[in-house]
Amino acid sequence: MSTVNSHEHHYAHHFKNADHEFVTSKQGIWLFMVTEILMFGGLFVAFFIYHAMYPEMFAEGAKQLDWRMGFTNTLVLIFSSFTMALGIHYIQKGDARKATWNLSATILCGAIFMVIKYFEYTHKFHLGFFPGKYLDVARVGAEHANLGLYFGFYYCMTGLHGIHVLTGMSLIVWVLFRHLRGDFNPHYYTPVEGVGIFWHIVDLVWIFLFPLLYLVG
Amino acid sequence: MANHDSNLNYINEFKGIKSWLFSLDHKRIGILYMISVMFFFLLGGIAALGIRLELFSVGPTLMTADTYNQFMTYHGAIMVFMVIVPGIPAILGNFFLPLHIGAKDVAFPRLNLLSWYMLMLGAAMAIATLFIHRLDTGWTFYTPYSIKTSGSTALMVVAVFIMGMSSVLTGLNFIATVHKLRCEGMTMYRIPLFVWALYSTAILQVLATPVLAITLLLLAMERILGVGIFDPALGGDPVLFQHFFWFYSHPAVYIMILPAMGVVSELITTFSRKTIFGYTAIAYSSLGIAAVSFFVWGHHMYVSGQSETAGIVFSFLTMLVGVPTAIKMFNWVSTLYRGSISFQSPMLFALGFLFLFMIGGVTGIMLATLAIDVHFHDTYFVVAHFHYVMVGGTLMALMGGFYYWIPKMFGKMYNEGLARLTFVLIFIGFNVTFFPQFILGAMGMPRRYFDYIPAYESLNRISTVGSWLIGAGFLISLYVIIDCLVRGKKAPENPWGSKTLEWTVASPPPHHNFHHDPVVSAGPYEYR
Amino acid sequence: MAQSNNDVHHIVEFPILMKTALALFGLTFLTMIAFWAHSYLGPLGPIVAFLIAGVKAALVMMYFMGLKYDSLMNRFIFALGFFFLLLLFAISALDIWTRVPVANTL
Amino acid sequence: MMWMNLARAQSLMPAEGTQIATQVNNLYVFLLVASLIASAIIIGGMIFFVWKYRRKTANDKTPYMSHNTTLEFLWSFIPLVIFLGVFAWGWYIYHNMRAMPKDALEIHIVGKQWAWETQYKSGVKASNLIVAPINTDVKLIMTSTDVIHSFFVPSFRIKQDVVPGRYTALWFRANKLGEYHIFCTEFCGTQHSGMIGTLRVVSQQEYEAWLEEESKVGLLPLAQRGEKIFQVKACASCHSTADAAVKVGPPLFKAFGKTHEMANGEKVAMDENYIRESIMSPNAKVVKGFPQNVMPAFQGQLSETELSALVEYIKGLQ
Repeated sequence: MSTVNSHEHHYAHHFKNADHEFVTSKQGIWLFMVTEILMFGGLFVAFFIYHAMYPEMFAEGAKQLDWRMGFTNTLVLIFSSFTMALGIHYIQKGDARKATWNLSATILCGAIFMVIKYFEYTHKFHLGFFPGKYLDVARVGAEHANLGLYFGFYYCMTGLHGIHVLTGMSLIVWVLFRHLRGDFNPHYYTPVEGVGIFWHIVDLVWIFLFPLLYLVG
Repeated sequence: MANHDSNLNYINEFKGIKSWLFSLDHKRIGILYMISVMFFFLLGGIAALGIRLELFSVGPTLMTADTYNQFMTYHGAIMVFMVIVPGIPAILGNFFLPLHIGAKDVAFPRLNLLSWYMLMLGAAMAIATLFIHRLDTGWTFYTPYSIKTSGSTALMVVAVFIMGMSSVLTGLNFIATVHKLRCEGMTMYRIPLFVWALYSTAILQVLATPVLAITLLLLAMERILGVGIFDPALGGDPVLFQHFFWFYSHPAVYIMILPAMGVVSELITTFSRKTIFGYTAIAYSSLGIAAVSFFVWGHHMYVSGQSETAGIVFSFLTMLVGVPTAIKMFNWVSTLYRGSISFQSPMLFALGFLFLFMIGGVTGIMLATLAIDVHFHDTYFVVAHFHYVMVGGTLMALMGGFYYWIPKMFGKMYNEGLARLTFVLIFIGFNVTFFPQFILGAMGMPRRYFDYIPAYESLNRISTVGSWLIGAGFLISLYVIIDCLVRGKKAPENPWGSKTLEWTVASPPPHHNFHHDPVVSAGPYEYR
Repeated sequence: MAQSNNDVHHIVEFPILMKTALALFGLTFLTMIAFWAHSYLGPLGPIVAFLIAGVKAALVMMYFMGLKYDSLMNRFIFALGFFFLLLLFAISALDIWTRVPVANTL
Repeated sequence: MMWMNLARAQSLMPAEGTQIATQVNNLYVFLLVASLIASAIIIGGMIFFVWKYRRKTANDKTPYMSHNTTLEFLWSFIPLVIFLGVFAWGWYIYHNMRAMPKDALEIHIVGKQWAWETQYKSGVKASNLIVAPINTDVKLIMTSTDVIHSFFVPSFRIKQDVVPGRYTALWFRANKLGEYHIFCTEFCGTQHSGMIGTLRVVSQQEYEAWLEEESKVGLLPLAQRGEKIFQVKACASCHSTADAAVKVGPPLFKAFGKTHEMANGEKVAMDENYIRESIMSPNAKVVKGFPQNVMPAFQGQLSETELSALVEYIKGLQ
């Protein structure tokens, strides 16, 4: 795949010009985001249905969660979303140094989020709140026999979200590396925009996940 | 840019296995898909012949019940996820979509290659389960049986997740290509109907597959972490698994049939040398089918414990999806009216498609009717119906598409006589195999039965004999393709006199498709 | 189909980003207040929480992801995802809540 | 031709045993005839066009017919009307199937891996067998103890999945005497094709006589009661009692008193305690060469007397 070199940046040979490639790539990114929404959405639909079927059990499960950790995580992710948007903003403006700081800040916030998640998980394992059938109802003193179902949802949703945070972080590291190598300029920043939108989707999912899991009472 | 030397084309321009395995050319990736899908079809076919041999007579014929259940599972899983979902879109779609709309390549070539590697990775993992711990859950993985049974279900389910990912990326690629890479003058009403069909299929691939992804992930979590979402022991509802599964799997059957309809539109117009009748009707019915297909999944669950109200809603909506399909049939037959029809093998397969898809269609309406489905659900009537639309529909169209486009793909003509023989064998073998199954279903023989009561034996015997004919037909067509590659005569640029863009370039086409970007000023079927 | 050339590369201005971020922080605190006051809100609590989450999500989509300045096709594509989720939930819920319970009378 | 066609069509379906089955037959025959007509139009039209307009010269000229709005409207609207008519007719019969009759004779069906267990109100139990009186509404209340099965009587055109964790119901009103097949139509494992039962429709007197005779099983000698329970719990579908053949589980013929090697190599003599333990929690001691957790545990499903009856029966298999 030979690439046509113009002075600002390069674009693939099967496109008419750089904007044509950018617009097509943006559409490709949005199509991928629809699949992410649909995948997480499937989990949310299942959660709503079971929440309506077993409201008290879900309430009992939600009480076990520590809203403080959830709340800080929400703030951390919103801040990381903000720094990500700033990162794109500065690359578009051509201010490489500020963009580097913002991208690194986003990665740092992602790491903080995962560390808080790690403490939450170990705390629950310590108390015996394992998913599904592994939850020892007697030891935990749960009123409802199928409390394991709530924690099954908890671990599936936050686990899948966690995997997406890690993927997002590694993508941003890759984009940061290319940025430091000088690949991006105000006329070519498609990968940054793509990774940015993916990171915002991860934040979007957590915005819904937080009230759903922690505040359902 | 490569020079315009006449005998340089996408096959001989770059040499060596690496140039194929890392090629970003949509034509080469189409050939990679062709080879892999034909291999998987061989595997699935062997499993099918195994099933039919076992059902030749009452009582265990050559395998135990468990082995039969494994054969049944692998026949279903391989055929659905590795042959018929990637099939036409990945092979013929990858090769001809850019050529049909005058583009140099698909929108995201690297993503296209990634899709092929994901299909290979998923297929390798799925076939690995054959050697680790064979599955016997059926390709539908219904819970709680798929949770309780031994067998590497988690590995198979992750394999299907990865193959689904490949399907999503192909769909995404095709939507972006059709939206953004059409050549000058190629408005949405001048693209060939094959492209309309691939476009509707791509919408289904992108919007339906993610729900299968989450359903299979939850099934894997069910087996590994025992989360209990679909396990009644913990309050989960197995019928909800069926809702999530069929929310993907019914659009999936339209992912299978829509590209076939696109191929048939191309074949019927070319071989009756007449413009398509009702272009907009066929284009919109492709989109209509894609849209309505998301509303009808519950007709797989009339007797599954689903409420009567939901059954009524689904039956009503399923009747609506029948209408665009009927429109297409009428439009194809009207295209034949006052045409100049030739009987070369691609046209024979297209006419075979019309015949078999008609029977598949009307039996589909029977199954959509609430009262009738209560008797026919999960019997051989359903098995016959979906084989009529999948083998009779998609595979006949795939064979017709192969014979129609092999001269363009490889620049060599195939042996026409042998090709017609394969049509006769497959067509007759198919009817002998599956028509008796309609009667077996009416008599109440349940599906996925390792053994049956003696009353069903004679019809099962006829069906098994028919399956040998199909097997022979497909083996001979494999020979025809190989013989064509090895000894085929040089194919002219436009052997069939077709009007679509891919016949304006050399056979096989150059690496960059068009020497100078085409400008289109009229529709794709300008037969005057 | 592509929009006019100049706004293909839209740059979201710094003040807009800052205001959106502050709004998001504010709304997060509002969610917490709604949670603590769940004794008054009672059954309304979860609904309020979701409304706030919806507003926050809209803000992120419009300004951070730039959907506000993007083409109509991209907005339609993104909205399609939510529509089909609603469809899956609607008919699955219709099934589960119109099932006629069968009592074990043994 | 039409009436011969109808008779032939009905001969394909199993003889119907209920009034609803006749209604389903009528709808099926209408659909069959409508499909034959539609196929004749389209496939006949195709064959006729293909023959009449076959290519005559190398470069025939064909008319440029792009579309015909009225024709296209007709062949969209007419199929829609027919389909919706068929939907309404199907809905009417489906509603009759799903509306449970008041005060019907209730029979409990428990589907389990690879047998149907029926239980009557009077406590009579049977395996893979339902005896029902003629011309009476019978309501089957069904559940499953392990995976999803599906209760299907082809002659009555009724089918309903049996879902673990909840009850599903079916009703029928037989109007013909005779024996009808019961199939399981939802894949449920190895013996899915073996879960075949019989539904016997008898006169009212015969039904009461059968119930009476079955309820006297309490007075039978212990070993015979054990044999009855062995049948009802469908142990025979996995353990053979007449010979040493291996079905799914180890054979019980002449097994009592002998020592058997367990999976962990330990040698155990088969005595009363071993039988009792293997019934209550089968995975405690598994004979060498047989897979773990295939046999279901009967803990809490058998009373003391039933257990000792079973032990007595197995001891007697010499």
